[in-house]
Amino acid sequence: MPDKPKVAFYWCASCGGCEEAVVDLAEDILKVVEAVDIVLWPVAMDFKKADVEARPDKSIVAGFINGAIRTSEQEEWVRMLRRKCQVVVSFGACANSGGIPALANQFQKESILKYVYEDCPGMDNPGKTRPQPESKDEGRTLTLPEFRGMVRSLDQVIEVDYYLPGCPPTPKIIMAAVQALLSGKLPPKGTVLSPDIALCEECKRKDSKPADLALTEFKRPHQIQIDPEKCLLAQGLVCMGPATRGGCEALCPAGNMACTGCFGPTSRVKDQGAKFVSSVFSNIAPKEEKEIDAVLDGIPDPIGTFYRYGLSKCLLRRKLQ
Amino acid sequence: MNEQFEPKIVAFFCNWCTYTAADLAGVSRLKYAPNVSVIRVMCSGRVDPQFVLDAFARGADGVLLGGCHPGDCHYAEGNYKTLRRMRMLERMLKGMGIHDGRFRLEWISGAEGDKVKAVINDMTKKVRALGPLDLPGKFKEWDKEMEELEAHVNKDSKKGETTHAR
Amino acid sequence: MKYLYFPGCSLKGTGRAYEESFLAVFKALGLEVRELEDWNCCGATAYMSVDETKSYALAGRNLAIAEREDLDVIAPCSACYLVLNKTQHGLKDNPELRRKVVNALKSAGLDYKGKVRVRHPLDVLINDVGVEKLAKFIKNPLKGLKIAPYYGCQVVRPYSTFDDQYNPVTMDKLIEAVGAECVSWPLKTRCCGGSLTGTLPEVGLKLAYILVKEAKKRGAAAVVTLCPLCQFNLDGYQDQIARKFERVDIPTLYFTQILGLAMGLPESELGIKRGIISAQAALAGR
Amino acid sequence: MSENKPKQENLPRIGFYVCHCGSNISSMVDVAAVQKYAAGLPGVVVSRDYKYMCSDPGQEMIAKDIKEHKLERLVVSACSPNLHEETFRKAAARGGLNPFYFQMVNIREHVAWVHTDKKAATEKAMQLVSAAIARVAFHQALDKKRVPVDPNVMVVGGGIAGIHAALTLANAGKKVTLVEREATIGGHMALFDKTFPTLDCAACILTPKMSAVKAHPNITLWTYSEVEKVEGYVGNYKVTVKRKPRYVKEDLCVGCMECIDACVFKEAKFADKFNQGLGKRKPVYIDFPQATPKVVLIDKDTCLHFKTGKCKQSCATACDRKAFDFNQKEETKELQVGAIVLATGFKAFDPARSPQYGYGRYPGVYTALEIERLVNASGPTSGEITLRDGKHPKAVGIIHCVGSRDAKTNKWCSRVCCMYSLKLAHLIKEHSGAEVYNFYIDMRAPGKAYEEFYDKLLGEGVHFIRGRVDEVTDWAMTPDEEGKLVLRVEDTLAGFVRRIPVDMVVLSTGLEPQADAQEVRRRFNIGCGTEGFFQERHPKLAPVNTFTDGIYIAGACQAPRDIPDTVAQAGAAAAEALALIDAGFVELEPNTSHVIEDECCGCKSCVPLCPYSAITFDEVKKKAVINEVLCKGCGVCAAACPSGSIVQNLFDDDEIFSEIRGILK
Repeated sequence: MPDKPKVAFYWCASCGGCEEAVVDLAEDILKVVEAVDIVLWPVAMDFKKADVEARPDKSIVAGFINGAIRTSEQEEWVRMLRRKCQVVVSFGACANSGGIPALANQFQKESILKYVYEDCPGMDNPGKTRPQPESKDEGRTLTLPEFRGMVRSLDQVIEVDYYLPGCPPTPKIIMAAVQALLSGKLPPKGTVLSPDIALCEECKRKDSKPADLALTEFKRPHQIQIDPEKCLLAQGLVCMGPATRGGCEALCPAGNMACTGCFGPTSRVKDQGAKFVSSVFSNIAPKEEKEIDAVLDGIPDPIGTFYRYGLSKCLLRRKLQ
Repeated sequence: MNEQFEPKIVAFFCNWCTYTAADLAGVSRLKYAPNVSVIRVMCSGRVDPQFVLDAFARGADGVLLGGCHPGDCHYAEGNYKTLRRMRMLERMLKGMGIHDGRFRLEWISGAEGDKVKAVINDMTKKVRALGPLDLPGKFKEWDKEMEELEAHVNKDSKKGETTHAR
Repeated sequence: MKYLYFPGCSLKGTGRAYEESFLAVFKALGLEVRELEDWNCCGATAYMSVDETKSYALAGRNLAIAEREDLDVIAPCSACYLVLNKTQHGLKDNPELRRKVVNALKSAGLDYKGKVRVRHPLDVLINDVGVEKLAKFIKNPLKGLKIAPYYGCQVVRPYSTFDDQYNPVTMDKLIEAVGAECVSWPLKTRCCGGSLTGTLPEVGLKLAYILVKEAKKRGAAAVVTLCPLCQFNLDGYQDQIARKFERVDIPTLYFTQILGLAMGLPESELGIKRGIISAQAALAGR
Repeated sequence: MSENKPKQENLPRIGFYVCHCGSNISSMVDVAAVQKYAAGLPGVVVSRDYKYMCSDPGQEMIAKDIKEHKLERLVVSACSPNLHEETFRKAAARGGLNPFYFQMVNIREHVAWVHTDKKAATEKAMQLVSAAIARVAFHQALDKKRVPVDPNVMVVGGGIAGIHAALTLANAGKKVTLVEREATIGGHMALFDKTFPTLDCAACILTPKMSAVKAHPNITLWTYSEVEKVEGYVGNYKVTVKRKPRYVKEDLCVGCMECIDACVFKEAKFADKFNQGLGKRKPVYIDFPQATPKVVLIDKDTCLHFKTGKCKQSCATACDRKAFDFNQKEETKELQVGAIVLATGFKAFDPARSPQYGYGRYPGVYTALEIERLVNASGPTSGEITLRDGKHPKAVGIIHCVGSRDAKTNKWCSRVCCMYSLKLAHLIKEHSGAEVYNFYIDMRAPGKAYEEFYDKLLGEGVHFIRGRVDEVTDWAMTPDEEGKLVLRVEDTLAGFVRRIPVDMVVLSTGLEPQADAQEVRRRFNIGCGTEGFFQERHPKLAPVNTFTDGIYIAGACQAPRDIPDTVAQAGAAAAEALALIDAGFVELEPNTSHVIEDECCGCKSCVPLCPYSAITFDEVKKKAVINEVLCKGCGVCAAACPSGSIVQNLFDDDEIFSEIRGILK
């Protein structure tokens, strides 16, 4: 019996949610385990870096890498995995577009470290000591990975073959991806493994959206009693559904919460945040500057809202000094 | 003559008003700075904020958007959509550290040739004072921090052993 | 409504009647007026032709002081009103001049942003207070008193800030509001001789004579003006005019004086007696 | 999200041409360098420069190259696309290439003519060229859509311009609806006594045309009516017209005016607008004897019945044709037309804005239109020149350029005032024998027989004083000025200030846009210049066209103009409308947008964006649909579709992104 195709799971700047998603496959995980031979999965199995390095290049059929890239260690791992794997799948929003961690790209490295190690509430660090990349301890040298200047998506570090969108990707599209990989019937390189159509397609609330929507204000979720039936954007909530790829079966709107855009844009859009702005503000009601500004004030943190999972993929990549 | 920084500004002009005003400025032989290259769109409402960000990302030091005065749009309301989008885009540009003055929205009617000259000269002067934005250069500079490790890992791939790299 | 008040030298000197009546009327109307603290000479039009930068700095200092309080400043004297306006325009349109003046002011711990608004009392009375509200304060309307409204030049030209350059009407409205009657008089903004009466008397006196003669001819019992220099020129030289041309003897009052009278304020508070040609006959004779 | 740049190998074969435009371009742009630069760009297989690309040989060269080199795209860098885009599209078509595989680069109006540094200008030209060459690779083959044209026409404004345009169109067999806001057609011309330079009597040459309009079977005349709304597009306009009530049935009244005599008001009491307020009229009135239609109307604000309800309506009883109908209501009518001619005319400058002339203060000061009524035999004084106090003036001063050529009011020259001032000078001298003084800055008599008319006036002893009147005053400096209006003027030919005492002053007020010009032009979706006159498509080459196809303009609504030019323009506008209608169809530009059905998620974000309701939502398929005939091609929905599923032809994302890339390479 030819030995089973090897797959690897790895995580970088990640919250572990993507690992959860794999586990969420529930019984299907057994089908996966039967079909493949998992050779790396830090959260679940104790393979060491040396074990992976010992493997010949391209010996692993597919590598599922989630989490954004912030440290030199993560860079090293993903470059090594790129060598070892035939196919690298960018797994989840952090890997695809920087995810929540990339929101840190609005701050300079020094201000982050200063806040974390000196200014944040409860910090008692009079000496202002900071973790050093290299430090001596009783004759031994301790090293730490480099804290990079910005958070990057996976494909800004290595070449990526496929993308599994979502925060986290839903078990359904994970399963579909694994089966496609095993069957060898793969779409062209660079494809996002989820339907290339916006989320409203699958949203139950679509019919309640009026055809002449002209918002006069935006609301935050805690400010209104959300009607479980009606279109969330029509209720004045910032729902990124129209500008976000489908495939998640509109889980969040079904859970009475506006879509926050985690599946990323469709293939025809270069910058999800800019495109959403182009669409949703085209038809707010006011025509005068002052009144327009009043409506815009309903969204206090535009960058955090429109690039919640995708600041690394914003065309400007990062806030300037 | 010291090499003065010459900003590169990309402009989107609506065909019916601002593009025609620019033609009028030409026919009237008005003289203005050569730093602005114009892309013609049928209405300022066709300009997608992605175009503005893409222009900056590709090296523009400034982006100018010209449309008809509110109420004058050849398509009745196109410029209101422009105003709404661009008010929010201005906030996002500020949030991403791009100085105001680099992106500019101007209403210029088909008869205002001299306003095209005034706006282009004024914007060129202001952007020159702000200095180069040069995002492509900054992108390369930001990614330099990965070069050393990348070279190191690729070097190892030949010999197969691993060492920690800084 | 609260205002700052820039008196200038005339209202402390020959134009004292203007200050007295202005303060009395504004107090009676409930408009709080506070003299600008530590104001300095505005330089008037002469100094501007001698040394422009220094004169703008001199006049600019008053603007800078007023700006600290974020209130409008009222300059009743036409020359001060013109100079302060001219300074604001000069500093707005000429960045080089502005840089020098702001530096000068900085050394005195002051700064100039261009926020302060320079107002004329007539503009405040008609546009801020309004004719309807003024009517409520009129106790004894000056029925039958025929007046020639004389605006002079500096308030209407070159910056016609609140009225028309050729045919100003704000003071006419006030005169009608106090119950008096304006005679039709086309010399509203014709030159009163200004400083010529001192330097080229034969020209200056002729110009003043033309005004008073036509006013009397048109049946006016008094000329009412808003400029201390015009008041002085018309009122002060009528004896010389009588020797050179003919005796006219028509009193020249300030619009604040007749408004005060109509509001029933005592003549002593309005400086009525300060006029050289007595206005008693005119005021009584109506 | 890969960069959609066409791969090197499947780039189309591009032909590139740069024009010298004589020396207009080559004087500031190094065309040879541009040609060489373009030759090196990916996809370019032919790169030429030529002295006059738009000439026949230039176009022939393109067609030949297309065939010989099997060109698949065409880029021409020359003047503005507004000028010759059509020319080169046709040249491409002649070569067998789809005309929309062509992209134009503006290096004349936007580069050569506006820059002074040749190196910088050439560099900018290269950027624009590289943008166009990158863009054209993405162009798709397109075809102009043909749409039928409604043969009916609407003319708005019943002055001489509207009348002539309507008659010309009607004589060509077209059904015309002429809409006029006032109760009668005739416009300003109906006010005049004589017209320059021939001194034709205005009524004699105007009334035949007015009755021709009334009698013409092809013309429907709607007076006392205004256009309220215009919808649709070239060839297919739907116009909503509001008809104000006359309280008199138009088809019954024959204008015998018995009712006016019978009106409860014994004499005429109310200011008569037609006679500029100099004459009086009753609440029931007719503007002037030759009014067309010859139908009376009731002014609701002064008629006793409407004010108090207690009137014995003697006018109605006096009317044996029972034409009165006191509860006539405002009516709204809708009309389908293929073309609209706007001839809404001008407004005279209100001299109260220049108080130095004393209009409104001195009764002896008149506007030119008031004098037109005084000298007119059917005017309030039956042609007698009398002052308001009944006296006859012995000296009259006519001031030219009132409100015109003045930085404080209107900067422009109103073109007709010198000539009508000369005419009025002649008429006043003829009617009253008074001394006449004309105060002018420059005597502008450019038309046919105009200068000769000026000579004629010089011969008639009119005094011409060259200088701008500073002031009109009743202050007498010397005894002989007593009781007179004195005009103070610097006589620039004599070289000193003069004071001219006169009894009557005539202000030759200039022409300016109608008070509601802004709303009217927005209603018809055309532009206007900074002063407010309607914007022509091209000042020299398309003076009666506008940027909105199917809407034409004629006469003083576009700029101050005398009657000969107005009539000529009216004819031209009629011809343009006929050309559109007789073609039977109109070609719509193909730069419309369309929804990619399987990419549309049905989020309806685009549906409310379109002011022309071209976007609808298919409830069955749950997809947005764009009606390509209604779509005007603005591209707003393409920019606003949140999933990038709407594409605008000729301006899709790939094309614009490639232009940005080309400029910033």
